[in-house]
Amino acid sequence: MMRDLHALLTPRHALGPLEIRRENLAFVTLPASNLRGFLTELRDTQGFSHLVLLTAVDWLEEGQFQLTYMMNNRARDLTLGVRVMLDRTTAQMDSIHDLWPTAATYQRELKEMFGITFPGSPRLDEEFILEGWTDLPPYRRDFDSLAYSQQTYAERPGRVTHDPREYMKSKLYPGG
Amino acid sequence: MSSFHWVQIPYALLTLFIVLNYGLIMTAVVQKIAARVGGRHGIPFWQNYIDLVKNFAQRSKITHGVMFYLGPVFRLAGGVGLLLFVPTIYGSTWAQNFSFAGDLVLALYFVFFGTLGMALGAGESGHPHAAIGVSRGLAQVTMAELPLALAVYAIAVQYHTLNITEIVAAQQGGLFHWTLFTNPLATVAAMFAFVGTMMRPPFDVVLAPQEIPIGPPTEYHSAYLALMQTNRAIFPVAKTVIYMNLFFGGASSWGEFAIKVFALYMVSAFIGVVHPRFRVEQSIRFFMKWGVPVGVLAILMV
Amino acid sequence: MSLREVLTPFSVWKRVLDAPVSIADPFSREASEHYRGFHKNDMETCIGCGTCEAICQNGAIDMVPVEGQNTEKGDSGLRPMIDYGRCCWCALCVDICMTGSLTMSNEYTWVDSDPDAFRFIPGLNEPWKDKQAGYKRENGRVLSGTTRSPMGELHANERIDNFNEICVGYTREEAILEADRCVECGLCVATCPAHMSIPDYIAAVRDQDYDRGLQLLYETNPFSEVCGRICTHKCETSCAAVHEGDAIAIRWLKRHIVDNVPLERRVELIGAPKPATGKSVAIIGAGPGGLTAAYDLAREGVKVTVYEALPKPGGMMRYGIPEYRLPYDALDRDIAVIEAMGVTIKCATVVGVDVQMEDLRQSHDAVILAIGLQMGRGTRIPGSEGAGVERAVDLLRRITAGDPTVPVPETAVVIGGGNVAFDIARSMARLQKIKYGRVGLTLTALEDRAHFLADKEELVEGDEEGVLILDSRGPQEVMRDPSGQVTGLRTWAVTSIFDAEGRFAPAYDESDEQIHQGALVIEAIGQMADTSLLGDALTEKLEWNRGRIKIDSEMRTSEPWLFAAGDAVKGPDVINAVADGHRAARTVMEAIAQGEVVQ
Amino acid sequence: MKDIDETFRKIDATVPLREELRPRTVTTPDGQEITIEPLKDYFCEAAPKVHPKAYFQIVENFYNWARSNSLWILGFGTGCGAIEMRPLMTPRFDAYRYGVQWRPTPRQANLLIISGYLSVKTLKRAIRAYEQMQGPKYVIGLGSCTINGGMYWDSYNTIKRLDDYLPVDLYIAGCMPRPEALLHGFIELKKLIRAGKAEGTNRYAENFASYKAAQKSVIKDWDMPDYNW
Amino acid sequence: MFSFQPDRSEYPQPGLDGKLEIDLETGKYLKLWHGPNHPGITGNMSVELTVCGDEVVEGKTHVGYLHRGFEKLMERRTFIQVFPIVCRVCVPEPDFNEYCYAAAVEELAGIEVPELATWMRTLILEMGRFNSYMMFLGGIGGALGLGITGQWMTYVRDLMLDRFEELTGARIYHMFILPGGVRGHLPEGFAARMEEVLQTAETYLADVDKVMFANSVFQLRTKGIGVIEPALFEPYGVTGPNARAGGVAKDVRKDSPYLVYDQLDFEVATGMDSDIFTRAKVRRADIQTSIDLIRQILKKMPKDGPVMAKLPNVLHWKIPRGETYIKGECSRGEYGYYLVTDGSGYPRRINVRGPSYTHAMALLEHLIPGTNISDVAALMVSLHTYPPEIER
Repeated sequence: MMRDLHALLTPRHALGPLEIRRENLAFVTLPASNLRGFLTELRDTQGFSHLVLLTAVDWLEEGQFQLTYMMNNRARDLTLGVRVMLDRTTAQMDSIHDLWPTAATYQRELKEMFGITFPGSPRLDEEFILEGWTDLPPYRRDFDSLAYSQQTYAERPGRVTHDPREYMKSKLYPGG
Repeated sequence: MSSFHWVQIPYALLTLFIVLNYGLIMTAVVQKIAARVGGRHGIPFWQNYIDLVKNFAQRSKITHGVMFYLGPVFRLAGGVGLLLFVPTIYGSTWAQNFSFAGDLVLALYFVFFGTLGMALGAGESGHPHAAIGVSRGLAQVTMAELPLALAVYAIAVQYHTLNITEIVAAQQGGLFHWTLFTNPLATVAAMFAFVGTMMRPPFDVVLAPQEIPIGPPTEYHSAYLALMQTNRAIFPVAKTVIYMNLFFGGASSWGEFAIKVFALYMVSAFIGVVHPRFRVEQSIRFFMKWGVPVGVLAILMV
Repeated sequence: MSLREVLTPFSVWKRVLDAPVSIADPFSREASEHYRGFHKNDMETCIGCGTCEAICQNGAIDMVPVEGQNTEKGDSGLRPMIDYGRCCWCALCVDICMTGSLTMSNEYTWVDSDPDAFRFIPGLNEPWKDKQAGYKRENGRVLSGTTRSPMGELHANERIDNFNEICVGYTREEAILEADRCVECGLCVATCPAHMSIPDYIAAVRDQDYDRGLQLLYETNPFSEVCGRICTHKCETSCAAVHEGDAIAIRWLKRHIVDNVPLERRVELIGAPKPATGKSVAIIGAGPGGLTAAYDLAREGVKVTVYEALPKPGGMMRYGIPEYRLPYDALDRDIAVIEAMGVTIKCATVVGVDVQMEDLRQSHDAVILAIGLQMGRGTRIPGSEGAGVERAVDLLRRITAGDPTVPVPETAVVIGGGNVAFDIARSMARLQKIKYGRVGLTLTALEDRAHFLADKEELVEGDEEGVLILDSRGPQEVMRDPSGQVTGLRTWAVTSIFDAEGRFAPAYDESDEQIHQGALVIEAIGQMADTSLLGDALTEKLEWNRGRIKIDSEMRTSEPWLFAAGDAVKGPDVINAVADGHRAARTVMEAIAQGEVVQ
Repeated sequence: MKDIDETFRKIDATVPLREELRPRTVTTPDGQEITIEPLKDYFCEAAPKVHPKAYFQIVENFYNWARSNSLWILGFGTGCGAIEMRPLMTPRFDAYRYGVQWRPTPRQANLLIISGYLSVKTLKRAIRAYEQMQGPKYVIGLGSCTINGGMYWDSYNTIKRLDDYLPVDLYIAGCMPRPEALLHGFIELKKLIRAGKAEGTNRYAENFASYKAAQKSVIKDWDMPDYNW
Repeated sequence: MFSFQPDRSEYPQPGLDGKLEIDLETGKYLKLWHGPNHPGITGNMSVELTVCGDEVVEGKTHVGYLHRGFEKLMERRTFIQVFPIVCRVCVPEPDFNEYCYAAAVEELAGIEVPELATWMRTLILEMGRFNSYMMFLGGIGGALGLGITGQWMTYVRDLMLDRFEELTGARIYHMFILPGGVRGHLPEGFAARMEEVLQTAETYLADVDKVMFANSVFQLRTKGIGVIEPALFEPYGVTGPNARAGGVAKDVRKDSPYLVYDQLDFEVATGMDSDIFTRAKVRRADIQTSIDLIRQILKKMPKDGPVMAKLPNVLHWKIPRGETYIKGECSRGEYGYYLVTDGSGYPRRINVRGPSYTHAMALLEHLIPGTNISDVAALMVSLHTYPPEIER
């Protein structure tokens, strides 16, 4: 089923190859500019009317953000993960809040946690989860949570640990 | 009866003391009973005393202005005042308080007095929840008192007096002399008002913790709250005493008093435990639809 | 709003009559049988491996020294200290615990106003120490493997008539699977005499980075081919995994690394030695100890000459260990790497005959004595003198050298239960098989089967190969027929080996006497060093300790220019010799640097 | 603890501030122009007063007894621990019988239970709620995350040591602690109160400067509606 | 009678971008915060209301009070270390997180789960659903002042927690569904004790029917209030009972059966009116389904067998690059985990799709304008949202 769909829509939307994860779940990549048309067609003619989630993956090493739009067709029990790769430095994407109003929330979160902007999305710049955040968007891979935590929040002092191997060396054969 | 003697003051204070203790314990007992329905033990019956002491013992308090400070005072004054002008025990030489010829009117005024005072005080606390609570409270209490007013009018016509003692006197001589049986419609109308003003579901949207935590008293704390708690022990009892006197034959002994007040008080608890609350406009509509017509009917019947 | 609707809700008031369902005394309420409450630790079972610390995603566990827990082989002496300001009671630490010592009680109340009080060492004196109930993992560990990847071996039928290597080595898949079981606690490192960085090279196997693995191996041991096959692998006895399953096959993984790096690549990976320092050292004996020292010194830029009496280098590795356990080409590869470092090995050069001790002293900055234990000990039982009774090491050496005069009778008896006894027994069995088509070999040992000194595999494989292994037999007499020909061995059953003071004093049950048929009796009860090469003067000068040259912990003898290493001064096994070699090399380097060696 | 990396990236000060956090000029209702620095201006620095104990020890003891038997908890579930409060308010554990009750407003409560981890955003509200409560007031740290960060020890958004920001009287270990443990905590707290040792309110007032400094070091944006808890 | 409806024409109209321009200076409007410290809010979140009289003209959901950065923390924990932390994403029904995470990991790592373990998982999930609905029934009563249901339901939930405790070893965070299976077998006599709990639950539920669903005041407060038009379901991502109350039988258990749901016999409860009452009613029916399912599972499940698949050593468990999405029907709707791996020992990214994310944000903000202040709490409770899964 998924393959038929893919074959049908590939010419129009320049879809990448279909990656089938299991019978009812597959992923496909397509250029950012084609996303809107593709999603609209999925929604209006193919029954993929449920936007399950919209999230991003930071491929820091490759300098890209992956946006995943998870689309679901309930009647046929099919889920299609639509992937769009964005350049990490510009990190901008078209908003789809007019297709799914609930996408505005996802886009707000992505703005806050990844710094990906969606021009025109409602309340995009309002704080969503964080308050008074002054550092990098925290879900970016180059933001180090532990480091931030250690620098910001005091910890109870007085803990020491020993590596068994090193400790045994110091006890049993200090000279080597 | 109508002449004033100095000895009435210590007598009245004694009544106040008894009523306060009775109120503290009874409200706790009612809470325990309600808790039982839920399968709990509930608070110890002396818990109210401890809470009271605790709140008085809180070291710090803040004020939002003079009216904020006066709010609980008014409220307590309303409760105490109500009690002081209502004859508590029929026929008792000392538990008559300052009952006089027109005390019924004064009592109705006092029922309202505390609410108004509270409204002013809470209004000044500056908390929007308090303000909303006040507006809801005034609207609802006004509406709920309407059937009572009609019922009082009905029995005033019935007994040709506005003196509570006389109304009680008229009901003596057996169960069937009670207004409950002589004028059931007025009683029903009054009971609407009673249930409607006891701040229990379904008419407690004023204090509803879920909807506007917790209405007018939101900002009240420490000693202010203790004052209000004291009032909360006295005022419902005093109010219940009025209903008891007007419709249920009054009480001729403290024992009878205790039983009747408790029974009447339980009515509101009985309904309250098993009902959610009305929105304020729903409760107003409820009184318009049920309470007022019954009241009017009671007057017409008389 | 019908009347019925109005009244229905009131019906629930019936519950006011029910007794409250509250728990009367919630303070002493027990949690369920398997509740994950506060931790317990059996201090004696715990080995302080720190795996709990490694898996804790909360960073709640510290490994700390605890009074009364000593650091020893297989036990770091550390114990987990848990910070209840971090713990989330997921019990992963319990699930992963390698010994099963860490468990949980069903205790759950801990209230304190001091926030620093919430750290404790379970197993010391917590009130719930003796509580039985609580979470224990169900049916064995689920989070790390318990069974070892089996090693491919030749079947007994395939190997009994030849000297081909028995173990075929791990495939990559098997190796990864086996390496995956390692929890990287590092307890083994202390047990390994050479302190090889075992967890690190196992990690290299896991990561399929054999180059890194080989470099790690050569940091501590130039005999990875050898040790990867015949090491006594004491490390595996202190492996954390041994407590609830099979130890990690550390030895096989080591071999797997060298198997996967070709010889040329090894030299390349190790890199060139340091530039020449102009110093020179002589080493007597091309066994593991001597060659290790040679390797180390050569890496430091010292010119090293190794003198070996036998025709080929390797010492006991070549002449003591049968080929089916350690093929000669594997040994040759290890030695080739050492030679590639610039070490000169002079074979068939007997010190004391071809070259004198004094000459070596004169021409080198230092001399290291690494002569090993070449002479077998005798049982001195009646009849053990004369033809028909052989010493195991001598026989093994002759077999290796291809001596055609090695006696191969149809039946033979071996006395001894150590690895050497098995080596000769199984070698002899092969020769018998080749010659007669069947095995006629009896092995008698003082120990019972559970306490054999030999590796367990030896017993298993000996059994498989048809060697008759008799335990708890004390040799009494070598039986000879009137012509003096050996006919067998008479033994008594052993009742105890050591006396109350722990001294060697075997006691026998004389009623249980057996005679084991055999035309040859081989004694394999121990070896000793041949120190005659030292010459009388030096022998006189040196300090001795119960027949061995006395050395200090840094391998110095009482003579400042002479150092000693290997089996001759320590116990007999390759990895100890390697460790000694390292130590001797280090001491020599220090001594040279300080100019201590006075010519 | 093998995990701790000493060479982590220092916080990057070059990330541009959000619009609403930047200093700006606003016009007040009475026409004045004032400059606001949201990162600095919105917290209350008026130190609370240290309130003395009652003059007579016997009175204080009596008060303390009453306080200990009338614990009014602020119904503010700051973290996961809140879910174990419901069983306490209901038949199974029925904390009411021990004199423990819940109040919906901080003004009337005298016991703040920090039920678990505090995100910075909640910390701000918790501090506000605590400051609105009337003394003597008590704080219980419920769960391991109030003690030393718990399982969120490496999170960028949760504090680790509650006692840096609020004076804590008691900690209850667990993740999460069972209702029974919480009840036990109440009993312990009662003992502390009766012994006169639960003086966190005054401790907070006395060390107000250091508490505020710690709070300011983590809460960057203090803007909050006046009446929001 | 009087009309209490205010004249809406005077209310501010939203601009083209959907924003309302509200001038608080006029004194006509009042800002009112529901939460975070507010008994009428479900969990630690808040709704910023702008009211005019008793009517709300605008509502904005504010979350983040419970934000712990799970998705970030998971990225720096190994696959097994993520296991204890996932359940914390949703406090009242933690097991779903464990299941979704475990299933996602198993799928990407290619681990086959033993059959008994899938039955145990289903059992745990149904028990969790039951508990979550208990919280709901208590909550919806409480939000309308009917505290007694909260008392009973929490008690019944406590009984179920006892069963959880003996099965999993913990009350709230069970940490029982490990990747690869589950941690243990059913204790001896579990089914009988469970049956006891279910029977007790049924008596209490019968009382809830009487005191709540049959209560005219409750009906007055909930019927026709907070109606979600079925046309909004898709645009606003409405799933679960919220959609079922509007006549759409969305239920992942039926639509895309997972675990052993295809071997169980059950019907999906639906309603037509899509108001607060129907939503509560649908959930009430779902409780019965859960009770039946628990009984069925205990009857049908295999009696013995392994419950854990063989895992690689979890200390260095690496999973090849890939991504997957695992979903299930939790008590509030479609719950899902989106897991991306990159071949290392750590997940590249985990995204939790909680139904509350859409319900409490976009949907609630859409529904609030025009409701009475007093109904906001009930409306919110009726959507059955748990804030931790919004912000994670």
